[in-house]
Amino acid sequence: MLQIAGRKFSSRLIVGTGKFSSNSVMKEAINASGSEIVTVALRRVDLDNTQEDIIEAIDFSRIQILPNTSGAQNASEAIKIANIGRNMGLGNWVKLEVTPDPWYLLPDPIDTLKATEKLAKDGFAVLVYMNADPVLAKRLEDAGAEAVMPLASPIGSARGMKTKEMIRIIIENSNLPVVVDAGLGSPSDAGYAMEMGADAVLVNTAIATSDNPVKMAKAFKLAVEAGRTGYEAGIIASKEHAYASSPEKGII
Amino acid sequence: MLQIAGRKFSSRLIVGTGKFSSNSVMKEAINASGSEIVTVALRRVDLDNTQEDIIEAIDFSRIQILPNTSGAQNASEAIKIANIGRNMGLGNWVKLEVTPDPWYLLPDPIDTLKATEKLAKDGFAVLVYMNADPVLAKRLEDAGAEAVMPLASPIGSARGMKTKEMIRIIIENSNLPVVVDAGLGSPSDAGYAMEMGADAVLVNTAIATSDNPVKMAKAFKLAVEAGRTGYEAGIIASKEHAYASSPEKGII
Amino acid sequence: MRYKNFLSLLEQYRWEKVSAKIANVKPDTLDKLLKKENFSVGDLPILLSQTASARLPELEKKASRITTQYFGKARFLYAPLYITNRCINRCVYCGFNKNNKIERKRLSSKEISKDADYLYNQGFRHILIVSGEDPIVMKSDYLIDTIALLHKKFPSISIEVQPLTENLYRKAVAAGCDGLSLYQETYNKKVYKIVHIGGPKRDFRWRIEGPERAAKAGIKKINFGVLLGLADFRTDIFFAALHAAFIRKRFWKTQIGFSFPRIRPFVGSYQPTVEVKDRDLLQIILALRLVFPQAFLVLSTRERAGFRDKLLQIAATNTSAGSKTNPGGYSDDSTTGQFDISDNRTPAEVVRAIRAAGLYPVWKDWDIGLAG
Amino acid sequence: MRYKNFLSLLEQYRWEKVSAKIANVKPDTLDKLLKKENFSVGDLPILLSQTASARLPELEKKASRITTQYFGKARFLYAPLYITNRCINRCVYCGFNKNNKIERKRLSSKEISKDADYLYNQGFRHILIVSGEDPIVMKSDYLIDTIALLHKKFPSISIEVQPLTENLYRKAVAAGCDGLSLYQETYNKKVYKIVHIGGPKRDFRWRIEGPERAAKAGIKKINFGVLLGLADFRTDIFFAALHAAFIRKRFWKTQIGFSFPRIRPFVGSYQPTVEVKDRDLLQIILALRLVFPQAFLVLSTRERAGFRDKLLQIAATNTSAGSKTNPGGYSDDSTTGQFDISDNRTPAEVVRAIRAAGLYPVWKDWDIGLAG
Repeated sequence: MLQIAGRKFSSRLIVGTGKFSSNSVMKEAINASGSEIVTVALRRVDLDNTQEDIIEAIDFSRIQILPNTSGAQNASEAIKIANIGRNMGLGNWVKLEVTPDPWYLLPDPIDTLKATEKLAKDGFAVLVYMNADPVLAKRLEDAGAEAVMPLASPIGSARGMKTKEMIRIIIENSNLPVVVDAGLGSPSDAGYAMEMGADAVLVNTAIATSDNPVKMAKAFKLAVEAGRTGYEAGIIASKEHAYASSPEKGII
Repeated sequence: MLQIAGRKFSSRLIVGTGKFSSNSVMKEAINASGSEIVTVALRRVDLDNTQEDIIEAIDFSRIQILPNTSGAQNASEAIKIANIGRNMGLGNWVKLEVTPDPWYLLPDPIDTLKATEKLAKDGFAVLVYMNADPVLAKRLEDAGAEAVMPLASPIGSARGMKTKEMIRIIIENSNLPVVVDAGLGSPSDAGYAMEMGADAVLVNTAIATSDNPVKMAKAFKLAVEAGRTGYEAGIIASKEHAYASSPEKGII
Repeated sequence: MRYKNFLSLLEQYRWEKVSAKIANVKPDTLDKLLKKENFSVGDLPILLSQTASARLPELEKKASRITTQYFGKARFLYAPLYITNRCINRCVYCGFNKNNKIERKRLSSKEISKDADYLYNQGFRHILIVSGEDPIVMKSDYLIDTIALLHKKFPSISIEVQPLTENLYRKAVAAGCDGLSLYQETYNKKVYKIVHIGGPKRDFRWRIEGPERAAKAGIKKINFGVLLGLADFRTDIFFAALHAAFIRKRFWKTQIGFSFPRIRPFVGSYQPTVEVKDRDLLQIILALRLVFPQAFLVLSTRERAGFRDKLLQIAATNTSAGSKTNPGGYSDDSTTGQFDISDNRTPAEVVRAIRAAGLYPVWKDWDIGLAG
Repeated sequence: MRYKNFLSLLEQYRWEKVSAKIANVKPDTLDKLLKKENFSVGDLPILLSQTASARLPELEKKASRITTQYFGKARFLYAPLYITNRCINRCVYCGFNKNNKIERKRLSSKEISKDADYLYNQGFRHILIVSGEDPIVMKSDYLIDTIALLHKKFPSISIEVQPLTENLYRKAVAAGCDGLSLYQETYNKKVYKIVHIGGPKRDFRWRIEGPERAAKAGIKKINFGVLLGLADFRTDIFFAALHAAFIRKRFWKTQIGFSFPRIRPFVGSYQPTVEVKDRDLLQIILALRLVFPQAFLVLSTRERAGFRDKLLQIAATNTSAGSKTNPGGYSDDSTTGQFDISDNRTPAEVVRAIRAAGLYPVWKDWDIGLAG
């Protein structure tokens, strides 16, 4: 079972909420995905306008909400937003996103580490969106992160596992759960990430902007299960694949 | 022409020196490569033992020496080594390498930025080895680097342009020369990097450990020229290729 | 090549040569281009050409895919809040022209709060503060105080006022301003001088350098645009895009966007010298979307309801709704607006239309923690 | 699963089960494994098996390719410097055994400098300080002062002494020590107790936890190993590798390496209980290279010249040359060494052999700026 910050989850698929056509479609898609962790941009949350609010569409009894700091361009903004979320009563989990470049929404390693240190110290369970940078993954681990979330390719690009070489190393070296985030365009992309030994994946655009988000959510659910099951069974080696070999992870 | 830190070079191939079988082979290979910039690990330099020293094998009149800080695990070590090199009389260029993980020799974004700031302030021309991280590239630019050197894949892995998605973005966004470094296993890897619009490439292992390093150096020279020429001519688009389109660089 | 500012880059270009380049695009040049996956400003003359206008369905398909990719189904709502129609400029195309005999009004903080409350209750969380070139903006803290006042309730505050000094932009940021709309109106210097007869706005340079000052001061989002109808729009849009691309390349943390004001009837007599048809505006929006996949493309209520709905579905991302273009207009409709509104639907009606199109109307896309 | 230290991980394993696993590897299990590109510690029982020993040419090809990939043609030279042969341990296999009647000597700083000068002039820049378990190491700054003294001339200083406290390791780092060699001798607890008859070394735990203390203290390179000949070497090497992998996973900045001491004739009577042939040692080195592509694999002059040259060509990366294993031995050959040297070539001769093999002998691979 997936374990993050002391909580256990049977689903290894985390879904995003930012790009759906409506709350009802989103709700149905989340159900179909089987996901137990759902991320929500704090900058979209408006408790003053409940009829339109994403939060209202999420079943808190079943789902761990993972507020994210998307939009933050530096550590201090991210820390501020995270605290606003906690003060709203959204709990102490936070998906840290620090993206100074509004163009590709790629994360800033320096301010990401800085914010992780501070938020972890302040009692947050910090799940960290990051570039596929193995050294940064280790430093985030040292800084008290609860999970690292390396990107597969830029957000929304749907280009799949373009950083697999680095993600392989992150998975090999990490003592934390590794959640592959951003850029997974198709169920097979997610399946591939799971076969490589990722602990979970996060999918947003590919589900939300599909012609049939509910069906696509189901497809990702199946692909993630297939990928994980294959990983556990032991995938036959292939030159083309950057799989780590027999999971050393299980040993140490 | 390639321009770095105010100096102009007609060759866009930088070569490394660490892995050759002898100084004489190295010397011949450098000549065959046509390279005008050669990087040397400061930790290998020993002016007390000239008969064995790499430095002795390099023709300073034709070649810009680029001492590197390989082996440094943090900013302060890198800064110390760089200064030792300058005090030896090796000039003020430095290829900054900060690699805390001795395993994959991947660079640390945080200490790399810190060392860049300090060394640039102290008058070094800093060429920075880095992960293919577009945000870090911009921050290094802001910190006063003279060139960014994103890795294609881990050092010595010979896996080629595994980070091309990110390198494309770095090239698109950078106001500095972009030198693709590490992991270029074959001449066509180097050619591909040049076609994408890289300003130069650095090659070490693939030349030094070839069965015929001199011939391989020649092959890289040709591939780099081919790649650059093709880039300037304008490569026809292909879905498989992550080329940036018409070089916006030339415009702005 | 590094240019020290946008003006020195602009000086490398001759308007006529760019126009000629756009006019002479060959069909096979366009064919080749459309095979590419990424586009850059260098491609814009081709995408904006009359040659390309025969291929709008193709452009539309690509643009629509890109928009969905980066923005999903979300579309963002904002409302303009006019705080003063006093103006010392004489711009031939503008209802606030100093010579126009209209009732002038500058809102007090109490009056601003009244309009603001109205907008908040409608659901708006993003306000665009608009004003004529009222000297009070430069001479006192009127604007800064207004930003601070509104920022108490509204997470996102943008401004569309005369170009400010870097220092004033800095103060605006500190007070909670995250966005700037500053349109050059036209990048054709000759036309610029002709239409800006008097007042500080005649200074082409002070205006064109505004975005650089704002970006330096830390304004996070900058909206570019030209007033469509003043000069050859294809050429003008190319330069606006070049301007935006320059800012993006120099100030990598700055988000850019575009607005597309077409000259609308107003109190006065100016008639557009260049006709910009709906299909032209569509082409502009499609071309900019291809070159700037992640840019905000912003619609105002200058455009008709049906056309706006269509543009939102394809490529536009932000829209105002239920706008009033006169100061205090939300609480009191006695003064005259800057221009006529074409889309008179209420915000609720606009939101319904957005939903009906399978899109998600987003009122709040900014957090108080992201500013100030 | 997270184990709080290596010992608790080790306790998950039964020696006999690992031995049985290694003994029962089927050829097709090996076939499948050899198709892979990356190997991990979990693969080591297969690679170390007798089944695999029939496939050494294949392993050799892979190992050789990997070594060239990561180390190129460079091979690194070091020299041991014995500073004391006083010892309070009674280890049956060791020439320094407290009960052995040999002349005991502890070098003064002057004597150390004399040996050091000799080694510096030979070309060495990397020194391995070796000592018996002389209580002075724990009780005074003798070791730390020696490190500091040598570090003035030699950029790289490693130590091979009894396990130290974390604090002492920290002091060693501050004085300029970057490397530690600390071999568990055997991971078989029963055998361990049998061969370590008396002295502090009987404490299995204190020794096995040494690498963790050293890594915490910031020692940059840690060398693991077992004394080949004490217990089933296939099983023992598996545990040494597990130990190294554990350290690497917990202390990600720590470089790891392996040494391969085979029991050599010495003053005393102990005979190895397990024979480790040249082809066995070759297999060990190949297997470790496949699993740890970037690890230093270190040879001593215990092995014969020709065999050493071959191992360096395939997979070993570091070698001593012209070693003396008695304190002061480089300047004065009157005392007895810890073990007999098999390769009696001078450093210059070793270097010539390295060159002749198409390899590049590297004396200096560390900078004073990297330590202390």
